[in-house]
Amino acid sequence: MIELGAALLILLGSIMSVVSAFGIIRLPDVYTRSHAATKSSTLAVLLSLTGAFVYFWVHEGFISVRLLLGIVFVFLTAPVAGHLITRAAYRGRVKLTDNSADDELKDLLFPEDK
Amino acid sequence: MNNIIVLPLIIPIIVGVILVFLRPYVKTQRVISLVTMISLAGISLYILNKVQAEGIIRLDFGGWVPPFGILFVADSFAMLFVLTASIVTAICLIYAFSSIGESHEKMFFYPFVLFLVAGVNGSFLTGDLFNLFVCFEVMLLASYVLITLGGKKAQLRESIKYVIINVLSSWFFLVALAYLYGTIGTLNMAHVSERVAEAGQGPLLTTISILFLIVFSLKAGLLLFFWLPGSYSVPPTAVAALFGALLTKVGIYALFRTFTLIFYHEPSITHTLIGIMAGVTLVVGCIGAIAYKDVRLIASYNVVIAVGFILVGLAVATQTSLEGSIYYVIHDMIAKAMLFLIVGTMIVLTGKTKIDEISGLIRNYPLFGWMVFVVTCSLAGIPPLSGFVGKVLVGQGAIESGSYVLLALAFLSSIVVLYSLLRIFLNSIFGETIISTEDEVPLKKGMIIPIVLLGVGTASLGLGAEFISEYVSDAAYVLSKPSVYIEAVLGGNK
Amino acid sequence: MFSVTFAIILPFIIAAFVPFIYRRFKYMHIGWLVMLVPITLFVMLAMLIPSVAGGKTYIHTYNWIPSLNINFTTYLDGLSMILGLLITGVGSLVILYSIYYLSTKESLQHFYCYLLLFMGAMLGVVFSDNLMVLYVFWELTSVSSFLLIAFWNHRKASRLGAQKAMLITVGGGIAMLIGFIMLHNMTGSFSIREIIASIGDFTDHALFIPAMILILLGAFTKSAQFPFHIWLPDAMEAPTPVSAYLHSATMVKAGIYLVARFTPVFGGDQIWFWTVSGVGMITLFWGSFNAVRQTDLKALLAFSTVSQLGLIMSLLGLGSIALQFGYSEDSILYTQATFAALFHLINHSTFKGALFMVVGIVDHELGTRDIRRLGGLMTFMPFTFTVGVIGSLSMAGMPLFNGFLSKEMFFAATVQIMNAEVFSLQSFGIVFPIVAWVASVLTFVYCMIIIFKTFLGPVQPEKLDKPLHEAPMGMLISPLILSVFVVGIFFFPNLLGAYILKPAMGSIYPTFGDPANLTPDIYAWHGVKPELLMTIGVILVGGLLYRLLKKWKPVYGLLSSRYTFNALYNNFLSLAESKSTVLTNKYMSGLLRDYLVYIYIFFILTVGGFFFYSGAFSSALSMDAPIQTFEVILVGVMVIAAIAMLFSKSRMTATLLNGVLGYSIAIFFVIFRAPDLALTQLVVESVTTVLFLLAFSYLPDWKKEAVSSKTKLINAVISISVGAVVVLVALAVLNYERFESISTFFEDAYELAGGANIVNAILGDFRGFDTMLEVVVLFIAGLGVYTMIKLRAKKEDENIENK
Amino acid sequence: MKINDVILRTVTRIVVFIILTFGVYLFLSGHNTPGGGFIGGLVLASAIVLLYLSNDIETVQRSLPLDFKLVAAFGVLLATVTGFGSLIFGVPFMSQTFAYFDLPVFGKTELTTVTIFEAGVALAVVGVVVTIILSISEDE
Amino acid sequence: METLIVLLIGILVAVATYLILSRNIIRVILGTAVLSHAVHLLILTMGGLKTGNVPLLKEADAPYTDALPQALILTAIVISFAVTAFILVLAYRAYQDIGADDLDALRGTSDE
Amino acid sequence: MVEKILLTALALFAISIVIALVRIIIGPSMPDRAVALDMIGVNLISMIAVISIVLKTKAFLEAILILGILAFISTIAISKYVERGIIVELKSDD
Amino acid sequence: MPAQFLLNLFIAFLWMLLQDEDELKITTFFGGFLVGIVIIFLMHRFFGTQFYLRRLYSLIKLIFIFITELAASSVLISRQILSPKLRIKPGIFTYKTELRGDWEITTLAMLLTLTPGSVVMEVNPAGDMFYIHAMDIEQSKADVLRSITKFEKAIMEVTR
Ligand code: NA
Ligand code: NA
Repeated sequence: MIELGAALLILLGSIMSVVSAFGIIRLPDVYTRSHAATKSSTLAVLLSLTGAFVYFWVHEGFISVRLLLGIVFVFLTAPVAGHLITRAAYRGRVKLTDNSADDELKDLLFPEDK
Repeated sequence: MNNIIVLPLIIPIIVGVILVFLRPYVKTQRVISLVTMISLAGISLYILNKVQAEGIIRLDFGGWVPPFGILFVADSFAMLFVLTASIVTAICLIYAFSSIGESHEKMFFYPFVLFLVAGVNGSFLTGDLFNLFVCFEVMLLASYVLITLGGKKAQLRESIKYVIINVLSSWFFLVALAYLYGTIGTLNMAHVSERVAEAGQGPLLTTISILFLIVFSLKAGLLLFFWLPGSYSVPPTAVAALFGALLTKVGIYALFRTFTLIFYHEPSITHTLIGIMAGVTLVVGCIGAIAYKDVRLIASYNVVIAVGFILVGLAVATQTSLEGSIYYVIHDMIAKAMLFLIVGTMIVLTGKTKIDEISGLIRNYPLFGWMVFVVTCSLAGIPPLSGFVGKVLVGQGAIESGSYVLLALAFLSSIVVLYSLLRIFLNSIFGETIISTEDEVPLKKGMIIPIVLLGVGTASLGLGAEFISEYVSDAAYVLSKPSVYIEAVLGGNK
Repeated sequence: MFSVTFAIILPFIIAAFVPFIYRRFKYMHIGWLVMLVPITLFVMLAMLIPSVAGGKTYIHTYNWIPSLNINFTTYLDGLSMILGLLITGVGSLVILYSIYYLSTKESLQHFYCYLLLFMGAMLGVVFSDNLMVLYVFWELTSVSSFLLIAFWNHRKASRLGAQKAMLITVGGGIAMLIGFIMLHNMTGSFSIREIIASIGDFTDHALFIPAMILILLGAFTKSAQFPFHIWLPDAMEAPTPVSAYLHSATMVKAGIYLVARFTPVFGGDQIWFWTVSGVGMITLFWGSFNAVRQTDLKALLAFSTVSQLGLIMSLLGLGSIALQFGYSEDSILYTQATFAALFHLINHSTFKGALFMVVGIVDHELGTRDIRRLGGLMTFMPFTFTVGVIGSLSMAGMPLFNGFLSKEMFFAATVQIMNAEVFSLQSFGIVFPIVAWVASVLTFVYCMIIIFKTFLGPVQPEKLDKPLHEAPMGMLISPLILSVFVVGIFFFPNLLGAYILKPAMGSIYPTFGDPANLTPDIYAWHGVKPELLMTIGVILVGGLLYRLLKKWKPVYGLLSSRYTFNALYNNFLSLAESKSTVLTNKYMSGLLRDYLVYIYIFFILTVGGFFFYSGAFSSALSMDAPIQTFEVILVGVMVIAAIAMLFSKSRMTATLLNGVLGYSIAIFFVIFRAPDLALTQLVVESVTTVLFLLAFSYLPDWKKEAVSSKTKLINAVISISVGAVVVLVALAVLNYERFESISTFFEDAYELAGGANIVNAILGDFRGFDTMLEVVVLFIAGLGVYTMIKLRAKKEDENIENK
Repeated sequence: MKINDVILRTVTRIVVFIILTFGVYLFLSGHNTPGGGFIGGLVLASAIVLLYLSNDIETVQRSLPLDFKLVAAFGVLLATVTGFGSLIFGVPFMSQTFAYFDLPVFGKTELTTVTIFEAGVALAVVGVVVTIILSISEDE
Repeated sequence: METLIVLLIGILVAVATYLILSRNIIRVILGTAVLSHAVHLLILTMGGLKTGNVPLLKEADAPYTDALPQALILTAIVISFAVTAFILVLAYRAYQDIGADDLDALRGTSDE
Repeated sequence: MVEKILLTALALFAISIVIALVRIIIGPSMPDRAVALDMIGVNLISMIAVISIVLKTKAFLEAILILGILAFISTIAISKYVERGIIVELKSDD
Repeated sequence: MPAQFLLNLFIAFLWMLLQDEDELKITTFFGGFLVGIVIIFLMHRFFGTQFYLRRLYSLIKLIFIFITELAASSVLISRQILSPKLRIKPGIFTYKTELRGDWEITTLAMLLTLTPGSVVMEVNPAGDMFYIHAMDIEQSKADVLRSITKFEKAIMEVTR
């Protein structure tokens, strides 16, 4: 029964994953896409890892430290990755989508563009 | 215990690594590396005699009996290669001492040479096909580095081609291994041979054997030699000499091993193909050897010709012709090293590379000039220098088996070799000197001594052919009787 | 037998010491010392003449490479005795002559070193019984001849002449070597004696004729037979003592010797007969024909030598027919051709040696040998003139000189051969006397040219750089001695016949019993026979032609110089060089792509070609493992990523796609139950990507490739073919009834190696050796990267080597 | 505005230790579970690479003053010399031995010469990977 | 599965070959990388796929999948990594000194 | 039942990868591709976890952590490359 | 603080020795550790500092916040992705924090990144100003400003 729960957790994760994948196609610029990647995608992987963790715990009575570590690791690094990519994008002069509202960084980084 | 036969591989590796720690101490590095190579020659000679006395020696690494583990197999064929390689390398090292320059020496030149030797020796000794691949890679990586060492434009330019082509050939090797494993299910060469014999070398196995043929031909410069002239022309002289002496020989060794031990059941296909390739190689090699005025290119195409010649012995595949090829390989390792050292020295002395820009060197450097003459005669197979015996035996084998076209091509090539090298001799060694005594670059002792040593080597190998004849005929015997090798590897434990 | 071996070895030993002695005694002409060598040897050999004449032979074997039947076997019999005496005798005289000819300013140590080298080699050729050893010395004569021709190597003509001589003679030597090997394959022996003894069983062997032709090639090239004669005139670039010694008296006789030596082996065969006598005849004619047109005395002598060698060669051919008949009264008649050959061999050495020395004297004293500048020397150089006339008349076959005797015998032999009832000689035999006669007429003409244009007629001091004077006496001794022989032999020919020629006949016809039967008495006068009439005709017609020389000389103009063999040789070489450059440059384009294309095409043709040709393809899907949907999708991912790489506009994209490929493969490693692989693949892929990025900092982004669509198409075809071959073979392999893998053994890893991870146990233990070497590979790469970055070429180094 | 890498550096500080520990674990456990000297070494190398990525060469060198060429050389030496041990004991080259020992804290522990061999492999890998990356990065 | 993977290998090989035949050195290097992927898969496939459990004795029961090809691939991976690193550096060093990443420019002056 | 769900999940993850791959191919900017690559890595982690369940083995759990580590390192490297052109600096700016 | 932990370890070790078993067991050690926790909790005032597990509790709480934020933002993004028409107005805004020190700033940045609709793009060199990209600037700005104090407090509970 719990196994089924774990499986459903995983299924949820996979759906989440497809949604976020869909997001990086649909969203208009790299910044918005990185939202999809850093959040939905991270959640998806956390879900499936948790599912696996639960499965192994229940099914084989095995507490996988490696899985736990993996979860922590993803958790720790995903936001940093998002931060780094968007920063790089901005400094690499990737444009924000046209309907973006404010841009408080522009003047600071590229004053000459005015 | 047969551990001694791993020494030709492991000693250079360990010493090479130790020399990395001794980086600043150039003199120490020189002494150690030379001593290493000389001891290796001694050890190889000892093993060779031991093989002679006790038969083929094998060493199962980790004690895992064949066909499960990796093993080294020392037979006379392998040991003759190892021995000659060690001697030639030692001599090239002496040349390097006075020519390579401290900047190279401090950039791990000696370790790289030793690693090259390790890879070469490993390739000769291994009895496992995948391990052969790994040994090839050791040798190749070392050769990659040695070609580029110094970072001159031409070196960078040619090494790219050399590396890429070799990467491709390594890839072919792995594909061939994959196919072989998929069919035969084993890697031990003796075991592969046994199973191929058991299954019969059907069309599929023959296809796979052709793939191996391509792989080793790329290494040997048999027909697929496109990488060779460029990459042998650019590295420092001592390295070029090592390459000229050693690199193609590994491919040649592998071709002989594979097509005598494993894929010998369909000679009408495989050996005919080898014969065609050898013939074409001889022809295009000859054409190349007279096409250029650059001494390095002339030397390089001479390498190609020799490969064709040696492979005629395998294509013919009688015991006599195999014996001839073995004599010829040994001769060629010595004489080619000598040729490349000479060519390099000419460039050092004159700063020029083309024969029509160099003239009359014999007036400035008489001994050197005569060495050029010796190497010319030696490579042309003029007796009693060393090329002669191999030539005669290959000829005998070719006649025995009725391979007259190959016979004709092989022997005609000697004339082209003679012509191509006489061009150097007549244009650059003879003639009016262009160097006044004031401008004369002194010919260092360290440069002429190795050349003379090799010259003495080629002469004494020719005159003293009887001294190695027992080893050579034993080697050819094992090649022509696969069962001897298989029995030594798989039959019982020693 | 010590003395023969000693004879071979001594010159080499002295040759080795010459440079040292030279340095010691700078002020003495080293020739005096060197001369002792041939004199000593001549005396030694001469002492053996009686016993050899009595039919004794001397043989001794020293082991060299016994396992290959190659041994140092010396053999002295009548035939080798002739050559031995010539080599040492003429050798002594030539060295004596050279002492005056070459000043101490020349690099004498080299000259005498080469000369001794040659002498030893030549003795080796004639005294060797083992064919391989004979070959060794044979090539050594070519080598030493090369060095002697190139003695004045600062002159380009010397170098080219030397090269030509070496290429042709060594080439012929190689052909001969094959012939020798064939003989060995037939008879199992390298010993000439043994081969002669057993050859009867092999005359029908398939190799018999090829071996014969190849050996003849060696002989013909060495003896400057048509069309290989072209090297000999160019060899005249050598100092005249060399020309006299090597290129008239001895080395060129090596081919003659070889034919004589092999007459008992091949003689009696139709092909042998026609080839030897035919080539000899052509050479005879062609040499004499060309000699007439020469204006350089030395060149004239060179062509005359060619011609005379042809004469001797043809005689040997004619004489070989005797072996066809076996020993009988009639066949003895045919052996007389051989007898004449041997006789003329000696005679030619004497008169031609003398003539060369004369020309050398003229050249040396007057600074020219161009007959257009010479004339009337008789009064100023009486001794030289005397020797010159003796030599010329002997060569022309005039009585009172030894040439007359052998020439007469030659005519007799050509007439005699028409009687033979074999080899279609009844119909074609007539050619021999005709050619012989025509050639002799021409010979007469050029001999007259030598006498009249050099020694008689008007003096032309204005055309000479030096005053007219006789040569020093020392220089004249040798030619005078030779001319004494020229005359002496005419008067006492039978002394020569009994002691020298008889045993040689025995060597050539070993089966004919007592050689005395084959040794005729030689008479200057033997009645009015066809040969005498022919000689008279020669004098009459020859005299006429000489008078009318100006009238008919334009004939030579008809022969375009473009179609001579010489031109052929030169054109061939230059064409070979230029064409080979073009050809090699064409395919060795320096472009990596081209090389790769060759390799791929070779792969497709051989592997793919054989695979289809042999019908090795087979496939069955049934044995496949099951597939899941996600696996198919992943395969799709890889395919898309791979193909997208081809179209990526930026290297970064391509690199990332490669990363995707790598990661996907890791997943397949997971699916295929290879955990260690998956781990490694993941890490390596990432590190590789990092490396790419690191390297990209130093490289420009890639531009759109300016490649023609044809190239693209070729690339695509090759790529698809390569992929297809790999796939098809792989499918066949999958369907192959496979042997059981050895890897079940490794499943006991825990007991055997104490590890539960089989892969790790294989890597660390079963195949730990691979792992060790793999680490070395990695280490070399790491160290190599370091050196590549840290060690850079200095600018000044670049310029020297890499143009 | 200058780049402020505070987030990256801070996270790296934790992450590097996780990776290092994991690397050692992979190296030690390779005998029975996936891992081994090679992978262990690669993971350790990645940790160091991560340090270089998030800091700069000077900084890292200060806290990790190693000549990685020599580390690699030492590793190779270790890997080859274990093979050499067999020569002394008169068994075939590269013979590995293993035995079980009771150790305090660790309990029944398997000790094998393979471990030394693999340590060599790991060191060589770390040394080489870092050498390559440093050499390229230091190039001007 | 085997057939599918073999087809995949074929496509990878074709792509790699096409890349290797191009003029840009980076493309060539990427080609060799793809080639190594293909060959690793090939070795594994030739040993048979999914024929047993993971080759960890404490982890799973017999039958085990063939472990030998896995070990071989591991070695091959390492070697191709070493070579790739070397070529990459070689490529950029050549660019630095010769100023071209185009192989046609690396042709070299042919003699005469 | 469980297995079916898991296989479906695997297929979904694989589809995500395909979609991300499309983003890598079409770009347009390098950070876009980096984001997509990161996403592929994360999906692969999930897939390994699920495959481990399907194959009933713990052999691949290390791979999960490794992949996490490497996806992170790759992302850093790529972003640094995009941002600065160099990924390892000789000296810090300050 | 580390002193408390060391002491705890010591107690656990002592406990293990006191059991006087045949071999050293990890379970015994763990038992000792639990005993130690109780002891130290009772005595922590003597150290003059907070009970060290208290911080652990704060940490867990922080992680919990992380997870909920992550879940919430995922849902939000999914909704936006899946909505038939994209009605978002992205943009970049700044936020000045009171937190100091690498750890605090990093944690906050990570939290903000996981907050629905926002990603921290830059931190100024002084380390007190975040430049945040918002998926939908109106909503995100409000969200961030609403929850940021909560975050800062949670972080400070752990670090200070
Ligand atoms: Na020249
Ligand atoms: Na010249």
